[in-house]
Amino acid sequence: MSASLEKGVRVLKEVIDAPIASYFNSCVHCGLCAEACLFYTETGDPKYTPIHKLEPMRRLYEQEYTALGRLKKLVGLSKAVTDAELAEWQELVYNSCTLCGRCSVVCPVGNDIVYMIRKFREGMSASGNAPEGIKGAANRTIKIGSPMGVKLPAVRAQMRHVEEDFGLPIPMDAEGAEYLVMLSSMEIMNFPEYLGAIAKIMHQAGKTWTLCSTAFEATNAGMQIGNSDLARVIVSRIVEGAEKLKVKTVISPECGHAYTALRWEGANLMGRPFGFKVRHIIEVLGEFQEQGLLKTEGFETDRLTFHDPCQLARRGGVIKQQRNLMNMVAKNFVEMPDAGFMNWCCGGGGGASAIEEGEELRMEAFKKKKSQFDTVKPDRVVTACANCRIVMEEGLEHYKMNLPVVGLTEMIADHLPNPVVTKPEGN
Amino acid sequence: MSELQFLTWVRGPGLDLAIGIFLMGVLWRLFEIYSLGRKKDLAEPRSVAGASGMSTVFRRSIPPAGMLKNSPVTYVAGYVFHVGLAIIVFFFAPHIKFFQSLLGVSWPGFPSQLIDFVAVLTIIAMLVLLFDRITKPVKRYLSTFQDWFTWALTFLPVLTGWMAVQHLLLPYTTMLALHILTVELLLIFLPFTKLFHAFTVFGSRWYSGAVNGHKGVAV
Amino acid sequence: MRDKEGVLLAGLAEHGVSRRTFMKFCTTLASLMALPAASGVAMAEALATARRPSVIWLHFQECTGCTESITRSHSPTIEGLIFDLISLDYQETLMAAAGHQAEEALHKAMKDNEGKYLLIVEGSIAQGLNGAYSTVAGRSNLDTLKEVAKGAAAIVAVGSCASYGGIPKANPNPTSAASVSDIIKDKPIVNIPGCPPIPVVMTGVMAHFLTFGSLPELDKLGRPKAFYGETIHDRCYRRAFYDQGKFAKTFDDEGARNGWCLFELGCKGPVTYNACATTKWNGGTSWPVESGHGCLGCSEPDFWDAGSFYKALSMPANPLKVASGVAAVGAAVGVAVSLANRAKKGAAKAAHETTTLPDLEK
Amino acid sequence: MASTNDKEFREKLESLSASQQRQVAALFVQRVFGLSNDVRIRAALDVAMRPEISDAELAVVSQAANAAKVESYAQCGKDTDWNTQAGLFVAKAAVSCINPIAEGKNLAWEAAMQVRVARTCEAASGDVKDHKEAEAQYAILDDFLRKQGNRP
Repeated sequence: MSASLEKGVRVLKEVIDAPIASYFNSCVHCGLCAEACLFYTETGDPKYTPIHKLEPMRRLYEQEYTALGRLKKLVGLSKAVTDAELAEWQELVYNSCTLCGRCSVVCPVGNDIVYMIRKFREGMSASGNAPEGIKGAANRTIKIGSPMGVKLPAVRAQMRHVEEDFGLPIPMDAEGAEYLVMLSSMEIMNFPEYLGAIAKIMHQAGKTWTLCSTAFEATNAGMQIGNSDLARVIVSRIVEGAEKLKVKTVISPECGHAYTALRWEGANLMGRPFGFKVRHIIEVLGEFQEQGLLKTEGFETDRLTFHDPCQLARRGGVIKQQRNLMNMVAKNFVEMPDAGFMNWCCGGGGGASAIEEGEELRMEAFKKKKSQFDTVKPDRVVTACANCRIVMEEGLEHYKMNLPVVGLTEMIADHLPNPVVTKPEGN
Repeated sequence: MSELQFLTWVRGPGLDLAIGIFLMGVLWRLFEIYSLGRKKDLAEPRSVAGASGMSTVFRRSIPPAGMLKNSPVTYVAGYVFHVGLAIIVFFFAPHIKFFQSLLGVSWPGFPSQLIDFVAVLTIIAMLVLLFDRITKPVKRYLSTFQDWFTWALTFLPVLTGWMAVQHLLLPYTTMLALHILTVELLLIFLPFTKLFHAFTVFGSRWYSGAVNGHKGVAV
Repeated sequence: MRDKEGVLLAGLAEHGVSRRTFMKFCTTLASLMALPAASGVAMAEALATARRPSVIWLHFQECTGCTESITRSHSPTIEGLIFDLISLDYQETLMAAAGHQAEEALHKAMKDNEGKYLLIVEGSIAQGLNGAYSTVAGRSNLDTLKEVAKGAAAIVAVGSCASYGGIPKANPNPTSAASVSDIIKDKPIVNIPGCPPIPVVMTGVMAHFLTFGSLPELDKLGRPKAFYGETIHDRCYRRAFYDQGKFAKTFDDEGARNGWCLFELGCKGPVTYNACATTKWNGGTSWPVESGHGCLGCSEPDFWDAGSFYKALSMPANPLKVASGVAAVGAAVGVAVSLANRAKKGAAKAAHETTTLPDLEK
Repeated sequence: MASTNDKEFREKLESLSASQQRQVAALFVQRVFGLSNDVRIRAALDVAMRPEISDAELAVVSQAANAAKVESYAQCGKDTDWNTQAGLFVAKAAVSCINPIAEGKNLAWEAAMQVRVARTCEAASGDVKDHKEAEAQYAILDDFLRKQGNRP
């Protein structure tokens, strides 16, 4: 069985619903969504206008679900959607869209454009028009368990390293723990300090937690490619792991899209509400801070600013926690223009950074983030998403800006006193 | 056919036809659009004050941070046009008479000099918006025949209405008849073009607000 | 009837009308017709020395209101006297003769003044059953009109009936009544609509014809522009109230007593071209709006079918009557499409093939 | 006397001057340089070895090392193997060695940690030999301190 236009069209017929119909009938071509999309503002190319990225789906909706539309198609006034057209639209729907949702919040008639892009990707992926990069990631996630091919032994090696350095035990498959901690491959490979930070935080907060051997990967390439069937397979592992270990809360790591996939799409993919809660690590740190469980020492004095990952802040509703945490450890924290809810995307989310052919466009789009940094001129940038960190570091390197990017969880952990613990005899 | 016969026709059968098609079109399209339904969101909700469908219906009328500075023409001319049109249609004495005869409801109107001034502002705003659609690359790129057609459909009633009141160009009888005729064309095409956003905008904003409100995000 | 050959001015003197009064009449008439002042003098000379024109007045489908209006003279008005002094050779209402004698008078007048007499028509002409609906002396109005019109120098259609068909032509128009200009195509015709028309308009046209030997400048509907160039609304003394939005809501409310605009009570002033607001009626006593009732628009074609006299111009007849039916059709179409959509969406869901990794490749 | 645990090891490193920290850090990285063999890292280590380094030179070589680090990040969604990944942490350690801003930081400790992570990557790629990196680092520190004439 292989992808085909016919399968893609059928999936689109399945996912087009009343909101999408209402949105397509409300669009008045005012062009404001373009002004909110960094792929347009930084390139000036009108083809990157968000609503234009949905043109094939709009025509399909009109031809399939409106009486006049069917008539127009019958008499040849409205040309059918072709595979060639979908192939041409791949660049618009994937390379130039990180599902950041800025277009949806500015649309004057209230069209949730990112909601529609996510549904359009269902048709694009089913018709075989998804980028190689994300297809590879999806393949590896399903076959091996991680989009970057990370296997359990690698995770165990990192656990041993943290146990030696911090002297803190890293529980694995500990049934009945309160928290199940998920990791993302980007963290395991590029920022292993995250696991140590978690261990320190949980230790000081006095909370029980565990990793899960059958489900350590939080990211969901199935959702990024926009295919619910694949996304369901990936997310079901986490759900089974969490339910097997009877945990109360699953912590989504410093990654934007993993949080969206697990917290907002997870239950809908599984078709049933979860028995456990899902919280982003920043949400959990926020709760610990409110409960007075995070006693930090000392302050960062250099000029820091915070980059809000789109899926966490605008799309996920977590905004004030990161500010409270920053103020707990930083003396000189300054906000960028448009920070928080209206923040500009790093340009690499939603699987975009896995698309090699989208590299050049991403560097163009990064100029927006660069302009935010230029305005504030920070010494360092703090964020809460491993992928944002790497995308921004690559962008800063491209523009020869020497600006380190650090993770908030890591920074909080650095300010926790080193754990005083007797060396456990054999774990 | 004399002017009065023309006026009599547009006021009589013409209006019946137009209002008929308008109501028919509105109901037909509303059913057609909103019957597609929406799946229930099973994710654990997060309730945040102000994050709901209904609040977005109103809040989305306010330009989001930074957007007014970014596109002042679209917002300012857009508001002057929409507010101006609303004032003219709902607060000009003859219009109120018209609604009263239709619905039996009446309300106080504004003095005709104010309406006349607002009409001039509305006409100017629409011309500005037309110029913007012609010159701005994104708007030009997005525009199809329907965008230009609906602009004319909306502009002519305001222009002819204002000229009728001012007794300009044509005898009052003819201009009034033209005004009513252009309104009828507007009514007939409204449900089948992007002008239907006048109805679906509330549904769209509500959905957008509800979907994000479930996540505790006030859009 | 007066001596047909007498000189007009001499006749006037007999009635105690001095030359000065006559001159004043002519100049006001000229000004009324928007003619230059000098033509007032020319008009006076022409009228004074005019040979008394032969006038034939035919009555067809009408209520004789026009004759009533024209001859109404509760005080001896100049208009009335003028009519006394023209050679009114045939006027079924006013002439003493009747029956065959009257008919002979008609044909004698036609023969004596072949090609020079002025034909005045009052009432619309029934065309149904080729004129059988309305006959005089056994002959249909249709035939009479055609015959008499042949020798006429010009035709004056008096009243909305003769001008546009008037009330007999109102829906459903059982006699398929028509106006003079519907039937006679080869003669200069002046329409003087109104139900009834204003007397001074009659004399104005007569004076113009006698003085200049031609008809006054006419508008698209054949009406003298001098009298029908402006709408009642533009000349109405209550216009200021309209502009301020001060409207009487009922015929006896405070607005009505204050003489506010009657727009909301159905006044058709804005769409009616006539001289009522300036010449007024009954010798300047008053006119409909001044008496507190809205203008009916009686000088406009098909004014009787132009919607209720008491509904404001901006108020439609009754659109919802038809509209609600059509709306129901809309709802039905909507529901039908909805069911079709749900079926199509269900089918797509049923035929869903779960995507597996290989399905990502084309 | 060699320190026996990281707490003591870290405090000793913290007490060193900036240039001493750079030199010790370079020694730590020297042990794992084979995992990266990027010429820019080689240059960084050579510079870090010298007691006096001009700010300008420091800036140039740190810019290059930083570029090497960014380029060796594992790309999102790409298939990555642990050996090349180890090179990233060697680069990170080198960047710490020649970080222009030293005050308020314990560059040597940061470099030591990154070197150990590089070893973990080696382990993750299946090379199960235990390099006892921590003890080796303790020994390097003591040897360096003895040469500097400070009491160990």
